[in-house]
Amino acid sequence: MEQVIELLSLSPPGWGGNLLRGLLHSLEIALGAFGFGLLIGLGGAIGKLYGGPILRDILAVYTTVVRAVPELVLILILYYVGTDLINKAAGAMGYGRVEISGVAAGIWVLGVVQGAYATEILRGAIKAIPIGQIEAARAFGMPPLKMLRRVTIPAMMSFAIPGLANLWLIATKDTALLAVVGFNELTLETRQAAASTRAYFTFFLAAGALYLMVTLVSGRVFARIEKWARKGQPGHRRAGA
Amino acid sequence: QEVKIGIAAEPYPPFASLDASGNWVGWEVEIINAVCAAAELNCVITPVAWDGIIPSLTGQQIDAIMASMSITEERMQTIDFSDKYYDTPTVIVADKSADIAPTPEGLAGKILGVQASTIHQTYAQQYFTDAAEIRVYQTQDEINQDLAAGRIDATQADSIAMDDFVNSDAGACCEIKGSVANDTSILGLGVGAGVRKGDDALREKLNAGIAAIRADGTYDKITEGYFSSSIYGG
Amino acid sequence: MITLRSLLVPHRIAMMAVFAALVLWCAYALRWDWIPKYAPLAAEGIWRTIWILAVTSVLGFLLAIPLGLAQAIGPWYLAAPARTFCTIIRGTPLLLQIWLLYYGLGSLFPQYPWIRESELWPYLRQAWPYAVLALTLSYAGYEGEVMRGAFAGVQRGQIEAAQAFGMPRFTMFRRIWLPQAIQNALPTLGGETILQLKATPLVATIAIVESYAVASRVRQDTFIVYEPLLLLAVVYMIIAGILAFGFRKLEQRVPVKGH
Amino acid sequence: MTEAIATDRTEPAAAPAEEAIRVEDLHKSFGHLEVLKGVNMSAKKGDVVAIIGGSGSGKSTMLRCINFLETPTSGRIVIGGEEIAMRADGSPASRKQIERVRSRLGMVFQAFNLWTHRTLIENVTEVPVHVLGVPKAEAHDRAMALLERVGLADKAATYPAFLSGGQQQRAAIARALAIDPSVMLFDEPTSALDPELVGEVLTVIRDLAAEGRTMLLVTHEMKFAREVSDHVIYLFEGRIEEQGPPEAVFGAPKSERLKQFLKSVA
Amino acid sequence: MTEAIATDRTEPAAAPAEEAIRVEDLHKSFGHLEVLKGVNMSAKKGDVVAIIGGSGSGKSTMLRCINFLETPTSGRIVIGGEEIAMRADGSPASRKQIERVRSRLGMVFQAFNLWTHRTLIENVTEVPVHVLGVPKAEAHDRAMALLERVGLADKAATYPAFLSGGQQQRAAIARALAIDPSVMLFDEPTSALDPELVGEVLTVIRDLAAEGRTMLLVTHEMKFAREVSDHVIYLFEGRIEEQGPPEAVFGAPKSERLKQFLKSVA
Ligand SMILES: Nc1ncnc2c1ncn2[C@@H]1O[C@H](COP(=O)(O)OP(=O)(O)OP(=O)(O)O)[C@@H](O)[C@H]1O
Ligand SMILES: Nc1ncnc2c1ncn2[C@@H]1O[C@H](COP(=O)(O)OP(=O)(O)OP(=O)(O)O)[C@@H](O)[C@H]1O
Ligand SMILES: [Mg+2]
Ligand SMILES: [Mg+2]
Repeated sequence: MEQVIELLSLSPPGWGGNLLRGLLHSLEIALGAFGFGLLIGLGGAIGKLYGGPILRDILAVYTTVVRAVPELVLILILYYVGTDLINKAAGAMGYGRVEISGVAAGIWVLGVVQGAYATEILRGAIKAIPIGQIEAARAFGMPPLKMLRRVTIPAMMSFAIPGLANLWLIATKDTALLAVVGFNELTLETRQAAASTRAYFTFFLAAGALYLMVTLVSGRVFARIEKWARKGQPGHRRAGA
Repeated sequence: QEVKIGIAAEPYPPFASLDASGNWVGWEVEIINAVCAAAELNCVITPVAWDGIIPSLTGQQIDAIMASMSITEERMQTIDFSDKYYDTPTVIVADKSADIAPTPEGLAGKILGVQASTIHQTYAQQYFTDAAEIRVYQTQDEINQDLAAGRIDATQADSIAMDDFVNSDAGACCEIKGSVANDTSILGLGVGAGVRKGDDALREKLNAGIAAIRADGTYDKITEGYFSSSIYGG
Repeated sequence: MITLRSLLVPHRIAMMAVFAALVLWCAYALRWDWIPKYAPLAAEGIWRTIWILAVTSVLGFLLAIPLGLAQAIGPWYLAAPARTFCTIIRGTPLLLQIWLLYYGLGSLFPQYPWIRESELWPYLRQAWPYAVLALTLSYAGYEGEVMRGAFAGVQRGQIEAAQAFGMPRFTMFRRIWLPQAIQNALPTLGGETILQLKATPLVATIAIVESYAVASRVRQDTFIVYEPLLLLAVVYMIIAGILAFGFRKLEQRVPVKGH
Repeated sequence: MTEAIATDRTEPAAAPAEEAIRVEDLHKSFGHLEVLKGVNMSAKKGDVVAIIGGSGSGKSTMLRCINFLETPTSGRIVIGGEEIAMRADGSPASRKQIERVRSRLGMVFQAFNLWTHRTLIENVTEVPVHVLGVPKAEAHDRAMALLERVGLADKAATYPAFLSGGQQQRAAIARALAIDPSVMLFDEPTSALDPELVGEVLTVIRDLAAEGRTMLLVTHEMKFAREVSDHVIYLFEGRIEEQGPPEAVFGAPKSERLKQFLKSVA
Repeated sequence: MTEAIATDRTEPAAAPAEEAIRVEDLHKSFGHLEVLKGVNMSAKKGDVVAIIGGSGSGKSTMLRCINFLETPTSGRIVIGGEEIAMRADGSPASRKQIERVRSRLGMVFQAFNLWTHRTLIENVTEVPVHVLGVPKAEAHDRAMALLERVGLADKAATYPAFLSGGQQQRAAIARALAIDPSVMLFDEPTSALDPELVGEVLTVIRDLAAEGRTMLLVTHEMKFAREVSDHVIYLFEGRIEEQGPPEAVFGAPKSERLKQFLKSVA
């Protein structure tokens, strides 16, 4: 036990500080990617529901391909091949090497992936809104953006929240991917600590506990949002009795 | 001119591991520093996650890899290697009471654990696949756990790693049953530094560095600090 | 339905041309000489990916229904454990769960000789029961949350109509509530199933070789970086494409007005 | 048909005809809002009772309390001689009992509440097949006959979202008739129908009453109420303000409020 | 009020009063089902046009085509002298135009379609504040006055799901009135209301007409149609079977079908 506490202490030679730093980095990336993904998702969902045939086909390809291809492939191609191509082009034009930030690339890739999932989640949520709600807004001449903000988003929120909450939790864990571009997030920190000290159990459980804390806190936040989103909906609790 | 030497960001003690303040230590790290000093290269050690280490090399983010990479024919089609800087025999480890030998007959009907993506996996699948059931793990530590727990009967691995294991509490159950027959086309020609294809200048310099520290005794001095016997191999 | 005519629209032809060009370029510019050697292994890996995915998603979904329902309307003594389960599953990395189940729970068994001698030991000794269990629980955890929202989202009047006609609780659930909840959740469920596909590689930590592990092996043996992964991506894309198509069909069974 | 008897009458009926439904001292509050303030009523087998009253007076709530879609705050509900056992919070005590009773009550909702994920014919066969255990083929034939009767045979395979308001309402009526109910609860069953169809529904209700079925009918169409009912209840702010046979209620209203209410009809 | 003129009349009106709405040769099909088979009509400013007809005859569809909630298959729609530009598929060509036009059309839906995530007062202020840019305080006061007028002031802070049918319908009327529309499209605005409230709505409509607003009014209550309208259109299976001033349509119907339709009212 003493040994465990020593291993997890916040300053070296304990690894606690490293884990916390990793967590912070993970959250940073996850927040960026999730936010970016939400924006893409909203656009994608609307495009899929209301767009023309060309846009719809393009979005279908986007959601199928991006969701299917392992993130590792995407980031390898985007970061390494991308950097390589840019440098070749830069070299040909007589410029020096450019460094692309691995973190920016990571956020970008994760965001694009999250966007594909968010597209489907939000599309489903919008579809679940009773059509009359949208028609009423249309009938009174609400411009699309306003309608989105005042009717569509609040009305679909309660359908979308569970899926989005899952997506957010996945984002916090998918940051592990950024290890490939040399970014020290929680998973890599954990693996380094575990392998260096051979105390696999201790560090994996510690990382699990950190993730769980994130989940509990974000669970609270999402529950708040859902409660707000469900205002005006009569509950079902009694209906089960 | 800076030379970036890539090592795996996932620690591999006692060759390369990390302390909590972020310093890399270990036999291989010291060797890298010694080789660079001898070759008069201005080296920077750059950890990269194993999955990205080859693309980093080809994408010019790093210039050489020194991460316990075995030299094999197949890999030489993709990158070039320096001369070897260590080489260890491959052994079979099993429960002390078990009747197991490092041959196909000696493993008949047993479950053999090997680490994924290593020469051991390739070797086992070449030579033992008809006799034994091969189970492939991600890390050697996991194999060791399952060996101790009795879920597998034996493992094939590096003698260095196994020495460590059978001398530890966790490995008290087991002993080394001997080395497997060598096949350099699979088990390779030892561990070398990887460089980009055609980067002969760097390769030559690294070769010179390795030769120099072997000759002047630096290599042996570093090794003494970690291992009880030489690991340069035959 | 996809008909030939619907494919022969200018923009679709253009998209197919781009795709064909991409395939051709990949075929010529990249290295594929390793394929014959690894083909049998790859086939085995793909098959394993597919069955793990199929078995764990189906079992996981069956588990997700009571989990979602308990959270949506259950009494506290059902809702609280269900919520705790979902939170823990969603809140910890799957890798850790697999690891704990196999190396934690699984390594306790051998300590008891009677287990070692029992009929079950040959199975408990295997890795796949743990893999199936871990992935099933994981899918159930995430989908339990999705189904909770979906159950709560069904319009009250729909349930009331069933109640008013004296539908027994279970019939109402099976005929009205569940179908409507699933209908609303389908797009999300489709995505989550593809996520499950991408979670399967984690079983490699407990010595199960599926398609991702095969690709990794090729990469390590040969140090070829992109080609094995690209091929893997194609395999995943085909599986995901089939999933997406299937879910689309399910979704379209009930026409929706307007949207 | 005989006239309905309100339970607050003191003289016992000589040889009481079979009682189909009785509501005693029904109270219902939503939070602080008391919607029903003690309603007493009863109806005999084959009675048609029309419930009229202003918007928000508690008509729908009363109907919904009778089959426990709303849990009464207090009171007693007796259906077909069987009192529905209530818990302290007003919810039905026995799930089996309430399910059995409900499956004999046909309800048409004010908002129709057709099941959106099923076609019309499926909506109509749903309860017969999956609750009452009628063989599929038989239920289907009966459902088609009912849809035919309400003029929707050609829409049998359509989903409710694609129907006009009146078509939805007629489908809801067909769904309620399909369970062959002994008591029917109609919440404004003609609100979306044109005069011709209102006439049709009138015929249907008369036929049903002649078969001995009991009906509780919330309606805003006084002419309809007058023609169809044996007994009229005028609800005002959660209380029965006046009741009696239609000739009396419409012809010679006693309450000032009812007079006021009926003024615009005349 | 002047009477409405149907465009199929041949004599040009001498000095045409300002035209509020004109529909020309409107067709609408859902898949293979042709619901509107060429409808022509027009109304002048201040006209009240009642649209009657059987359930499923296309009344709601016609109303919904006028503000392009349904895309017409073909035809022309002119509102306030401005023709709404259409694409080949019937959808409005200019988003700006259709939004501007719609924000002058007040619509009351047959199913009310109140926004469930907003309270009554929020439902009523939504469009004035967020589309028309009326200052919040002003919109709020006006909304309260309107809710007062329809008798819902005490329910201002309630969400629609907790209201009775008639209360929802009144709220929907208040929401439509709040945008101060020049043309109103009413789809059975009194279907859930008791006779007293129907009388109230009648008054409201008369007041609005007197202010010069135009109204298209789908209704099943012939008495109401007769009292309120300047012009009556009888729709049968997607065509205008007969039209004219209420006295003519109700008093001396020419078409056999209309006679049949009105028989049960008499
Ligand atoms: N979205 C739709 N898709 C297919 N058919 C539809 C759709 N909407 C309406 N219809 C059909 O079009 C016809 C006309 O419908 P509409 O709603 O206009 O009738 P209505 O005259 O308003 O009837 P009611 O008085 O019952 O409301 C009906 O037969 C209906 O089933
Ligand atoms: N779930 C609820 N929560 C709170 N108040 C409610 C609820 N349901 C109904 N009410 C209120 O109870 C009163 C009676 O409603 P009810 O639906 O019984 O009226 P009604 O007589 O059917 O009126 P209408 O003719 O308009 O349908 C109304 O004031 C309504 O706002
Ligand atoms: Mg009501
Ligand atoms: Mg209609």
